[in-house]
Amino acid sequence: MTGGCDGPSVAAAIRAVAAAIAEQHVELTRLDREIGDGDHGENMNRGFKAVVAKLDADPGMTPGAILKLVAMTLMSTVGGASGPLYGTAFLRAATTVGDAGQLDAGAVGAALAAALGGVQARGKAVPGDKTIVDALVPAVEAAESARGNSVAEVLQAAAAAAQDAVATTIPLVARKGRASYLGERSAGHADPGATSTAVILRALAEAAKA
Amino acid sequence: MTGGCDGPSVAAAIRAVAAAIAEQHVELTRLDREIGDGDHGENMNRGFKAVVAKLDADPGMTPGAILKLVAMTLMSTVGGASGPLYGTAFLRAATTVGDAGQLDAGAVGAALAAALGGVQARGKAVPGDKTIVDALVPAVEAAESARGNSVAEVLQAAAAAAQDAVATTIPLVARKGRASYLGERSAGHADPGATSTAVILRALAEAAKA
Amino acid sequence: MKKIINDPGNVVSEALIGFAAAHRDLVRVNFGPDYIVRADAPVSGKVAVVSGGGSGHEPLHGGFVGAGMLDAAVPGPVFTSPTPDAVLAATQAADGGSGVLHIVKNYTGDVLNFETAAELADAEGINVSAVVINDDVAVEDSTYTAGRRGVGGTVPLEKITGAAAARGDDLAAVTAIAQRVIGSVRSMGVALTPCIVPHSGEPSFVLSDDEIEMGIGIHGEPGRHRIPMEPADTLVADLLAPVVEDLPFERGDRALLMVNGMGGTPLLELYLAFGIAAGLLEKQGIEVSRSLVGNYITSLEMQGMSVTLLRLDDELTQLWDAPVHTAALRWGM
Amino acid sequence: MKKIINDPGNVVSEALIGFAAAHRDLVRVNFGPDYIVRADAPVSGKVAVVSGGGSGHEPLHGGFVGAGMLDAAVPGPVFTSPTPDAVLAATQAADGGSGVLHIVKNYTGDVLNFETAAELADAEGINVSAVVINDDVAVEDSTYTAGRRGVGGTVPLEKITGAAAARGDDLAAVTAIAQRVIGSVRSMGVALTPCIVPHSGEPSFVLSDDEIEMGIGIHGEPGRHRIPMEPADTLVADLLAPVVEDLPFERGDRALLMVNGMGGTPLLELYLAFGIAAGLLEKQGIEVSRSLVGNYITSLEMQGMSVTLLRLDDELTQLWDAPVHTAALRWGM
Ligand SMILES: Nc1ncnc2c1ncn2[C@@H]1O[C@H](COP(=O)(O)OP(=O)(O)O)[C@@H](O)[C@H]1O
Ligand SMILES: Nc1ncnc2c1ncn2[C@@H]1O[C@H](COP(=O)(O)OP(=O)(O)O)[C@@H](O)[C@H]1O
Ligand SMILES: [Mg+2]
Ligand SMILES: [Mg+2]
Ligand SMILES: [Mg+2]
Ligand SMILES: [Mg+2]
Repeated sequence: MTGGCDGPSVAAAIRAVAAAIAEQHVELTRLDREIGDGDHGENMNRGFKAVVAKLDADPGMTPGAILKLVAMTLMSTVGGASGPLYGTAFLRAATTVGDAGQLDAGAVGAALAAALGGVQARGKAVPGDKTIVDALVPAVEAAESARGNSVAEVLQAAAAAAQDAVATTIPLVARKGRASYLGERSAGHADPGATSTAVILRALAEAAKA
Repeated sequence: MTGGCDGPSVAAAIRAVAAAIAEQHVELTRLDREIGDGDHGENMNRGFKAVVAKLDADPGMTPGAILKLVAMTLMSTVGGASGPLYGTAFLRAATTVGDAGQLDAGAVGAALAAALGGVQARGKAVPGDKTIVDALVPAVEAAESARGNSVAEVLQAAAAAAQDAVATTIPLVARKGRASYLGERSAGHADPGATSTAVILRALAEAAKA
Repeated sequence: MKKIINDPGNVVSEALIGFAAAHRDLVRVNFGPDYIVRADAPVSGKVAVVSGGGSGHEPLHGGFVGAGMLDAAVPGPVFTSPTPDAVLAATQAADGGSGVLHIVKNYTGDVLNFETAAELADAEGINVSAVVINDDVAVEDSTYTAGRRGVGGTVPLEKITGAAAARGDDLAAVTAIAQRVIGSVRSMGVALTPCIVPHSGEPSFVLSDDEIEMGIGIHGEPGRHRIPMEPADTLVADLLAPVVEDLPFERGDRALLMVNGMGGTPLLELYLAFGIAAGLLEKQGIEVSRSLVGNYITSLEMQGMSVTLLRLDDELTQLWDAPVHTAALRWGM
Repeated sequence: MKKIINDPGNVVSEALIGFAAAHRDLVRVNFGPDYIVRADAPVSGKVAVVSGGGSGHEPLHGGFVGAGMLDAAVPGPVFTSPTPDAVLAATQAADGGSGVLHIVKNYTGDVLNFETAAELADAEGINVSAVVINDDVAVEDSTYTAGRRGVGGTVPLEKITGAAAARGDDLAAVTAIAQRVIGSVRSMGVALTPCIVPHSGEPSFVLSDDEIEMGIGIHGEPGRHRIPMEPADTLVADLLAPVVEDLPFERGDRALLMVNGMGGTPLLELYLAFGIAAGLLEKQGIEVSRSLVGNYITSLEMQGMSVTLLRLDDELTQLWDAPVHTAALRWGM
């Protein structure tokens, strides 16, 4: 999958995301127990399990259709803050890629940017608020910088940037989401949502390399 | 106080009982936690503290009046099973000694027997039921055997017998009182009420010696 | 031990101050001796229903004082029955001239103190009758022992008896209704955790993280046996089977099913347990025609639950449905 | 972790089965998506009031569905807000043609999911209005943050708003009453122990035996600061002062005082705390004209409590007093 990705490879990448979330869900929940309510891993895992079940049901979808299915399924199974946020992210990504049969690196970068736009439109967070946005903004910027490279390279750059961003959320005092209720006590812990964003991007990047 | 006891010496003996109960109340409660509801020491301590407060108020009472005061005060402050039982015991003892100004050894023996009668009339327990009765029956018998000796010797005999009896309650399966709800699980622990009876008689005997 | 209290010795009286403040329209609270009576007591011409016992089981009994249920409640210290003088004072305050029924849970302390109070009331010319509730099937019944404990069945007993008194039954009739409830109600409970009596500061027993106590009473006493933690399906079945078998309840019976929390169990779990119990009863052909789910007779902060089943006929159903207005149980008014 | 559950993943749906069985006369429960509606929904011509949120706060919200309060409640997984499709389905089931008010507690998840549901309902031609309750004074308020949490104030909000809808107010008027309650209610809570979410199996935070968390929310989140355990007099004063100062409540105000248990605190302690709070308010010249004591908005088995104060005028008092018939709150009918 060095050129572009078709429906089946997008489906495989989403399955890889589901597997990564399943593997990390205990850690994501642990992070959320520190500064939230201890359900983020459980929420994401419930959502992506449902996504996989639906992918199984219909193998012949376009990339856009798959992203839309992911969006709707997350929206109706995750709940919490992350459900509508990731739901909107995938929905905007789906809209951006339209009904193309193949996604090239440019489309992937555009989809990522659209996803970020969706999260910000819905959640009103800005960088530094200790949220998903803190991982997505550098990811989108890195993808932008990697423009012209392969899908795998673009996603690789995004994933690496998101991963680095997770650590930058540690000292932040949360201003959005449940962690904001803790005030100063929210500092000193990585943000669960930023962490799950890094997990998702890493899994997508690995799948694109394969 | 080798011959008989007058009002002030009975009052002093009751104060000694209150002090002994205060000293042992944590242990009595611990015993009651094993096979009851963990309040026996607290109950008895509340009662005898109230008794002492009332003794302070009226120093010039006869032995019978003091025993009646103890009875009424225990009845209205102890609650639980032990309140009415000890209350009735002291009430019967008071009735038996009447308005005599002095109690001799015979009167003390008769008072003990009357106390036992009161506990049995009220509580319907027989020896072996793992109750106060298991300490009082041997105490009354020992007092009976010591008849003709001094008050101190009679009480000494009763106290020693009650003390010995406490250990005999350990293997018993309770058939009366709260411990009976435990069935077989009540075996293996000394009965709190039998123990408090031994504490009371020991304190009376020590006071009589002094 | 962390509790929202000041001096452990004052817990009951300080809680009564709050109870009085919260329910001024409903009750009057007397201090020293402590008792709670209906604000409009005595209700002239009505049989008065009075109960009481150790505190720590809230809302029982004080939360059931009011129109259609108890006329007075006598709270003792935590887990310790009240003294005869307090019961007498409450009896006098409640008596409307048609006699007083004492509802006594079968514990030696409660029985003896209420007995003495009844003798004293009798001497004062008050007509007192008493019933003793002993619905706990976890305890073996025998004439040689203290018999069974009074537990969850106390709640429907007080409701139905109060309704009989409210409709104008005389003392003998109210007593007969109470006896009928006692004859038709059975319960059993389980503890997941112990409770801590304030003045003692020590847990009533020690359970490891995978053990539970089956057949507990309501005073933090140890139960009949200790077993490994079970899933709710098994746990509820294990509680329900002896309850059903004891009376026995039979196919075609209608019943009130009460799933009661011991104080520290989330309502979510109680409803889950209720669903299981109702399903099991349905399979046995026993119709759950009335239900009650919540914390009604508790053991301080203990985690656990009890199941109570009361066989209903038309009259008992009517009396259960009759209007009631108390702090903890209210409908129809 | 010992809980009366089967599979941690099925806790909410199994509890709903029990809730449906226990309250057949009162509610209908839909499974997949999960929601609870009044048995007689939709009530034609009446504004419908719908709320929801994560489970684990029982009796909130399902226990408040019925005449005079909520038309529907949407329970999410434990401590996780429900999804838009579930909220939409409940909204549709409740809508009697006069529009629907969403009562949303101020958590990002709840706000976003209800927002999406409202957009979807709007697309279906249902007139939806929403209010967001944010009464927790433990959280600093700022336009740059998510703002304050919705906690105890949700209970009187749902009661009073439901009463406004029941008396026939239109959607704008019901919304205005709800906003008035939100503007007049403040709360603060304390935890003595954490709670354990079933699927996680771990305590939400760890406290030593002499520490408490001040300023907690209702999801087992850590609070604003940790302090040594205090006697009840000090603890209640520490909770009440920021609540009174924030609005601020003033001499001569009349108020509803709610002392709410977090799930694992004995009623005895809640009444004790109520007495202290009522006494403190009296000293400040604030009249406690209405009161509510008990477990109404909980965090599973957490030990602790919250204090909620709502300023009342004649209209809000009338709406509070209006008849209500739900599983957890009932009077006048
Ligand atoms: N307004 C927001 N914008 C972006 N991300 C947010 C926002 N609010 C919360 N989040 C993210 O959601 C994560 C928590 O998700 P989750 O635990 O699933 O939901 P909840 O907080 O409702 O329990 C946080 O770690 C944070 O990254
Ligand atoms: N029927 C009875 N006859 C004699 N003693 C009894 C009887 N029932 C209980 N007791 C005694 O009472 C003791 C318990 O007293 P206490 O703990 O104060 O009351 P409660 O059991 O009501 O908590 C038991 O240890 C037992 O010795
Ligand atoms: Mg969370
Ligand atoms: Mg005891
Ligand atoms: Mg006791
Ligand atoms: Mg959550």
